Amino acid sequence: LEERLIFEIGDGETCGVDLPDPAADATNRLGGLARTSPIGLPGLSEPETVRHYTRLSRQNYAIDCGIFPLGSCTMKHNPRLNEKVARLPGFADLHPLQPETTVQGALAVIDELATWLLTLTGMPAVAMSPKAGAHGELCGILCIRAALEARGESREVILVPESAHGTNPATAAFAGFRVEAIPAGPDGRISLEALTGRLGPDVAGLMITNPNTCGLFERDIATICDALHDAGGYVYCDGANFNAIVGRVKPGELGVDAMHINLHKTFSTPHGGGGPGSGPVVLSEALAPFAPLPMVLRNEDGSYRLVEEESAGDDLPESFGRMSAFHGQMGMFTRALAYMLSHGADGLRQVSGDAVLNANYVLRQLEDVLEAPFAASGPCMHEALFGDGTLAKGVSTLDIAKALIDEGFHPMTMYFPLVVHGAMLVEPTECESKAGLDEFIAALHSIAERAAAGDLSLTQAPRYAPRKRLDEARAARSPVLTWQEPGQA
Amino acid sequence: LEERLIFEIGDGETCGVDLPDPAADATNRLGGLARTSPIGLPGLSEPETVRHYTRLSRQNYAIDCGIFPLGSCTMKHNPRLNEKVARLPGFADLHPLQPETTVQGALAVIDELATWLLTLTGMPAVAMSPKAGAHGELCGILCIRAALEARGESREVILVPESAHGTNPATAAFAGFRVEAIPAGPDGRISLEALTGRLGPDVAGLMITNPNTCGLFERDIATICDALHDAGGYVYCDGANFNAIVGRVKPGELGVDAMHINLHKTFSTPHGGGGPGSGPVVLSEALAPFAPLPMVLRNEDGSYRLVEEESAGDDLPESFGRMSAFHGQMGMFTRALAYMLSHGADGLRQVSGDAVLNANYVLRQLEDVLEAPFAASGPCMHEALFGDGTLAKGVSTLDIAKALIDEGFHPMTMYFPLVVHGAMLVEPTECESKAGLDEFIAALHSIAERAAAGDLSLTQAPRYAPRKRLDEARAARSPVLTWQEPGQA
Amino acid sequence: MRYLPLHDRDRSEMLAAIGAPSVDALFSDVPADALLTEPIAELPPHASELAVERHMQRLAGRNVSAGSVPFFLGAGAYRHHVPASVDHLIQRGEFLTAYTPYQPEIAQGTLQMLFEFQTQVARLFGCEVANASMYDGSTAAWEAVTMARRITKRNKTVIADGLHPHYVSSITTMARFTQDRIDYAPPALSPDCAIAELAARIDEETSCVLVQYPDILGRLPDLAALAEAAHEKGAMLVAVVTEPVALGAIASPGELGADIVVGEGQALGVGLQFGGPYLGLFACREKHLRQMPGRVCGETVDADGKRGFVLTLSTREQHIRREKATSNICTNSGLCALAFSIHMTLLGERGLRALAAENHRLACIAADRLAQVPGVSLLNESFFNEFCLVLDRNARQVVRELAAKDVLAGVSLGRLYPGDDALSRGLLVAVTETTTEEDIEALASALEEIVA
Amino acid sequence: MRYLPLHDRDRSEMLAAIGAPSVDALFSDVPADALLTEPIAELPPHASELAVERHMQRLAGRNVSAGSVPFFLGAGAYRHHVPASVDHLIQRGEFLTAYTPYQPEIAQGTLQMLFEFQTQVARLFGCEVANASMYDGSTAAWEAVTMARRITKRNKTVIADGLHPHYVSSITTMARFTQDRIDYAPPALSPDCAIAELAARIDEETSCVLVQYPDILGRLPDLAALAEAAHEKGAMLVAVVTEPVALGAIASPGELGADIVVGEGQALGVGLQFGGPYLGLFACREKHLRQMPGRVCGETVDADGKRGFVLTLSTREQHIRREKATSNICTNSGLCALAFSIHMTLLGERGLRALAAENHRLACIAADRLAQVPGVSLLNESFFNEFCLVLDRNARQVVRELAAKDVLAGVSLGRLYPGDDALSRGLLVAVTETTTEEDIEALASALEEIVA
Repeated sequence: LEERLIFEIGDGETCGVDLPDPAADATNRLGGLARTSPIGLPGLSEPETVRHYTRLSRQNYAIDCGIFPLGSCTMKHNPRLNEKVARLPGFADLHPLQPETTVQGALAVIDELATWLLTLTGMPAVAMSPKAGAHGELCGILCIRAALEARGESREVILVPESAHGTNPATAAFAGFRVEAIPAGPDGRISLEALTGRLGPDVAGLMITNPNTCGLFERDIATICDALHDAGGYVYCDGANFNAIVGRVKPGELGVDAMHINLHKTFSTPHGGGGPGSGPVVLSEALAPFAPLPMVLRNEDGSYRLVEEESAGDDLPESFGRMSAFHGQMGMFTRALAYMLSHGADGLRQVSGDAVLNANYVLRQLEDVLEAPFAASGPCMHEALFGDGTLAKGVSTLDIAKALIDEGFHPMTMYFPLVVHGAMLVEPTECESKAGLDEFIAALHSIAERAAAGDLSLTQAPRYAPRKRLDEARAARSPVLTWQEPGQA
Repeated sequence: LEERLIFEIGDGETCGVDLPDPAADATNRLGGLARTSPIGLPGLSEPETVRHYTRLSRQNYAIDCGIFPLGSCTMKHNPRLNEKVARLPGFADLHPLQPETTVQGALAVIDELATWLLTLTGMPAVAMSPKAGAHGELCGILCIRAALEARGESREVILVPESAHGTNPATAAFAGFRVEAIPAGPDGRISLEALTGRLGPDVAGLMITNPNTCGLFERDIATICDALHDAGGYVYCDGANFNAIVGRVKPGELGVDAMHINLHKTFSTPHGGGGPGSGPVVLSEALAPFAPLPMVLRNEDGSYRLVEEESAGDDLPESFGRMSAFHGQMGMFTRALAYMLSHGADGLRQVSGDAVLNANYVLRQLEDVLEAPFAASGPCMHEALFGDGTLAKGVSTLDIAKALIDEGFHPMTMYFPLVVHGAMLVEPTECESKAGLDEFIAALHSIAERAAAGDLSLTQAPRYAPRKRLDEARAARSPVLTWQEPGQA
Repeated sequence: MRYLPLHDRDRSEMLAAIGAPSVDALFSDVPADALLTEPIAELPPHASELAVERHMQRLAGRNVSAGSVPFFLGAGAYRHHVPASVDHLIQRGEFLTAYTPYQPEIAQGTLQMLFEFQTQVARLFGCEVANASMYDGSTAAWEAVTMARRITKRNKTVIADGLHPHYVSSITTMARFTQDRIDYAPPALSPDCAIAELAARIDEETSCVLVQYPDILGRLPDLAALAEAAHEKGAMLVAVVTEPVALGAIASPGELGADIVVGEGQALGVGLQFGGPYLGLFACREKHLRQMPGRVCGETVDADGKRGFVLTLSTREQHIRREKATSNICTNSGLCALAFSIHMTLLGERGLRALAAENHRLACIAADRLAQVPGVSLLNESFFNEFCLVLDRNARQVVRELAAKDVLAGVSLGRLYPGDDALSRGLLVAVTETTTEEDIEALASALEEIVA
Repeated sequence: MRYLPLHDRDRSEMLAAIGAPSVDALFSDVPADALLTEPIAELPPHASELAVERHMQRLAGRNVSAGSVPFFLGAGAYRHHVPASVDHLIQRGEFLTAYTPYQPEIAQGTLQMLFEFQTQVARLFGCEVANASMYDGSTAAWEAVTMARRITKRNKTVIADGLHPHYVSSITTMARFTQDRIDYAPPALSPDCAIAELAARIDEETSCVLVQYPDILGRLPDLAALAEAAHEKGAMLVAVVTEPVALGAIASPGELGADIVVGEGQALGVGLQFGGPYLGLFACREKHLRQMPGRVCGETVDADGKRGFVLTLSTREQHIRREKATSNICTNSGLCALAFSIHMTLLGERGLRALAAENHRLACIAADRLAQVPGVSLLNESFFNEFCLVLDRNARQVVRELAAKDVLAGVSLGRLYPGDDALSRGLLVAVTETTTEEDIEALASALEEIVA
């Protein structure tokens, strides 16, 4: 059954709320700006609304429906306890500008969460306000810029490995840096030689992902950090893959200067079909003074204060400033804190252990039918990376992904990282049972066998999804981004 | 994708809660009854649990997915506001035996809801504790028995029209009465002649449904009530169809002595796949003294008291006693009260008007292709009744119903009432939009045309449901009601 | 009105299609003098969500919720921690807003859940089969009495003194109209369940003996002995379980010989809710299957041979058998059954045992601590998570005084057995995993102040 | 641990399949001296749901929630009534626990919703196209500045004095690193938006002028005049809307000539949440589509020719274009967009207008009542649902004193503009449909006591 658009169901008269209709003769104080033209918004009654969104939701796949092995996305179970605590009126119904005395519990949440993050990463400071991973990257990069400015240096180059997330170069460029790529070695790790060869007085820093996007731990990370520091640069670590090492390695002890943490990945705040995220950034001693506002600090009497523009001069004089309104993603903080408290130190360590175990299990169960370019590089971390080398002509990584849909599974990440041709990056996370993994592996194994044998029916997948394969090129060629009344399109 | 049973997924070791494992050496005071054998209960981790039930739910059709036109069931929109208020800790986290002073708000809810029910029905008293419609019927019938006993009479016969819900005769029999059927006239209404002819000193009462199960209002209801009363009997009205007349007719003014109200029908508490229900019973002056315990009364100072066994002697000396533990379906009371407050007097009147309008629209749009046995009897109430007269040989009412499933709709009630061959009873309720009804009508119209034309492919429906047609005879022949470990079945 | 999608324009078009002049004209069969032409004036007009929510919050605010104070009530309704995922899942529209699964092809979610639920209940109770739930424990108990009557064709019911008095009342009320005979007397303040005396009341006319386990005073009666005594006389043993968590720690009634086991399932998944809706559990031996009341779900196959589930054995039920049905029950407690089943699935064998052990551990701590209060003694020799204290004052008054001090201390026997002086000093105290040691200390201190 | 399904038995089997001796061995690439061999001792061990919930409830209890007292805060975050169905629907697992719709065939629910959302936002703002949301209003405002820079190839930004100071700070921070030039000064306590003076600051180097509507003092600037002035110099007009409900009552920025309209969508569906997550809205003219940052959803067809939706124009985005992307934004605010869209669907045209009218009506009542308090005067000549009072004392201190009396009176300008003495007597008061006349009276009385 097709679900029409709200514009095709509703009209301007229908309404799913009960509000008094405005008095016709009401005067206003709108300064002559009272609206005179219609907006064009359809309304639906409440029953129609509930049905529309219920039916829409049923066209989605989600982690609640099954495995969601998108590499570098860390789709794990979202506990409903966290949804419940985030909705306590004492958190959800709180205005960001209430007097400090009326929000001490909220500030305590921020401080407690900060303490967990600092302890897990072994870093001395954390900026809590960045709103997502990429915003956190920006925060870290701006800290580096501010630190360089404070040193009176104008280094303009940020080094980024080829295998980096696309956000890394975008962030560096957005912050006004020039981006240069560093190649990976044949084992899938950053080439230490290429890196050290490029260091110099124009290099502001390195953006590195560890574990990297090939699913491997950068063994030389400490050496790399030392080299950067020796050359006067800083090391930004993309924390998207922190789930692989949480509770087992403290990045601060390896020498990184800044790392964002995706609360919506490692700490399970729900992705919600694309956000919101939350990206606190832990900072080294070198970068801590430049952290953005606001910041929560603990007073001597145990109460908390919020450092904003007013008091920054005393508490954080070198702060590079504010990155967004208010204090960050509070709704995500409560969820992440509940997640951490639930797992505890032992549970978080089990998280990374099980995540890595699951990924290695996937890697080894499939390397007989799929190209596993770095299988010889040792154990993978929490992601198993495959290439399209075994696929017969006419069958692509895309076909494998779409065929998985017909087997009832969400596909893995496709065509990333770029360093592997036709890459398939599988991240099962710690939330899958062995039985569930075995089902997924069996399905993918069978598809890979068909792909190797040149079964072109795979190119017709998916057949059993709410839609067959969608024409993405057409959407981009002549973009239709809003609905128009028929005849007006 | 098939969903396995929890017994096939989980095991005795897995656990989706975190509790300390019992100390091995813990002493107990269990009087030698400590459990020594396993129970055989599988556990699932929380992610597996969420997935299992999410996937199961997706195999269900529900009012949130579309129209659910089950005649005599009144499947209407369940507002989420009502779910929210029922979950306020002040209602949901309240023990039934807390001291009266600590539950005044809960008693106020019961009293307010009672006031709404009394005002809507025009009756002087209401028993709130019955737990569902059939329990309410039992309550009403026991009131009649108690009233007869108080009069020193032992009338043993309850008259029940042929078209009555099966619960009516079952209830009367369960309460120790003998049941006699009264036939319907050709217009689908009770035969006044047959009824009055049967009245006599052995008749305790009549159980009548009004509007009746043919979807018609019993025009002679006042006459019928008078006749019963004149003959020394009582009239029990099955209130399952109250949705047709709420806000437009007060049954008390027609002379009925008792009527249950399905809060889960007329007042929209959710059905939950088969319950819980709630069936308060309004009572006439004649039956009020015999109402069951407990009862909420208002004190002179505005506070509320609960009349239970202790104080019944003062407040309700002729009560026939308690029907169940505690005070009734509080969780349903809060929802129903929120529903009533939301609609108000005007909204409830609109409810019955729109429900009846929708049903008549369905009736008239389909009478050209389906037998409508009482179409000439005037407007129907909130249900449109069809028979299988136009269906070609080899196609049955069941096939029509299953074919509707393939069109994306829930079928109507089948084979009820018994007075119409191959009956199809359609109750659209007031919650359907005209556009939605038009879609449903078009689908049913087309199926009916195919059925009339002898399209035997209808007997293969459903084809697009989670299951094809299920073998109900096999289930009853050799019942398998519990899962057994393979090899032990 | 936000819930009603029809517009006046729709109504006009539909009336035209019907050939009726107005909506009011559709009510022409209603006697004119009874037809209301205006909204009922005594009732308020429609209200916004905001206004309704405010009103209900105000009423809720006039109650003292169990979670807001030290809390020790039980007596047939227990406060346990329900995992958040339970409430989330039962609110999925496909579960919440579905009807009884009359069209099984599009109700496999509800049906498979019921099949799993029946299996969980049967195993928990140590029985072979279970139904798909009933209204609550008390009505299930009465259904068990009628089932035993149908099977044994006898009509005397012996009720142990430890059965919850509301259950006794409910059964007695029904029996008054059906001419069942009830043999019952309330308990004495004794730690002894007096099984031998109870057994002596069973005779050749007895259809069943009803016994609660653990009983209303928290005592643990010897079911095995009672089963033997009942069976000897051809009577059935009906066990009533009001705290299913107990069965994680003690042997099941079925193992001990009960023929029918009924219970209140509220403790798992459902919550207190001021007494309802609750969840009636009903299990029995397979040979009595066709005499079992209520809905049941059974396994079958579809036209492709795939496993599927349907409501079955409906020939016992009212909608087929009318006045010959095994019960007049129509609605079950489906959503509560779902909550129970999900909670049970999260617990599993290991979790239920751990939960029971934790309840018992805390109850032992509480019993010891409270028995140290001067003027307070512990009645029970054995108990699971609820026990009876004997005070040297009227317990009902003590409960009221403690409520005024924001401690909900338990259920006084005076509340349950009004007018029974012998029991007036008894106080039932229930302890679960939600009870903290601070709560226990708060009760002990408050009791010390008041009783002293 | 309740969230982790692997057993030790599973682990052993899997390690055997992998050929690794232990889980720890899988971490052999980590430098040995950095590898932790035990759980971190400074952090507590795992905790039950009950324990975690208790802890979080305790923290929540240390806050004064807006709904529990008379409440008048706005200044970029507004408390409106969110229908219960909104929160129900966004919690459906298929929405809540889905990722960015990278596989559109199994994400049509999210994608169709985004397409509907984009249309709603574009229409509300009076623009042709909108994106699928951004982090919040302040970051969207910065993205608008960079978009205008890309389009005009100029780098001077003129900011009206009425832009929310947090937005100004955010933009200034970013501009410091990107060498954009910002022309801004804070407002005076004047009812006049001084459009002419603002227009005079626009020159041939100006890429855009940024103006908030209604502005931080609740004033309603004349956008049409400003648009004309900007366009005359080849600059773009960027309007910032922090209270979208206002657009039910006043003309949209797009109608009045704005080229880019950004906003904070929190007021509809999302709730206060102590400041986040919120919802950045972004709309513009179709001709600038390919310079618009952020994700967008577009219509297309599937292999059968059926309408469907996909994320599109990704060649602008970081994951394709890397350092040449229009923005580094990756995550959007999808779930908040869903909440906004559902709330907007429930309201529709009629509901949004009624909601706006009710807000304005109550705000007028409040303004008149509060202006009667001795020592209090109303700054605004025009306003929507928020206005600025001028007190004869430091407003920040007054707010603190009122908080001690359990009245959350509004946002003092001293909080927003610390150190600016001229503004220190200003108090922003916001009124919505959730404000009762009793609340207004409570604030007036409390003010009378304190200011007098």
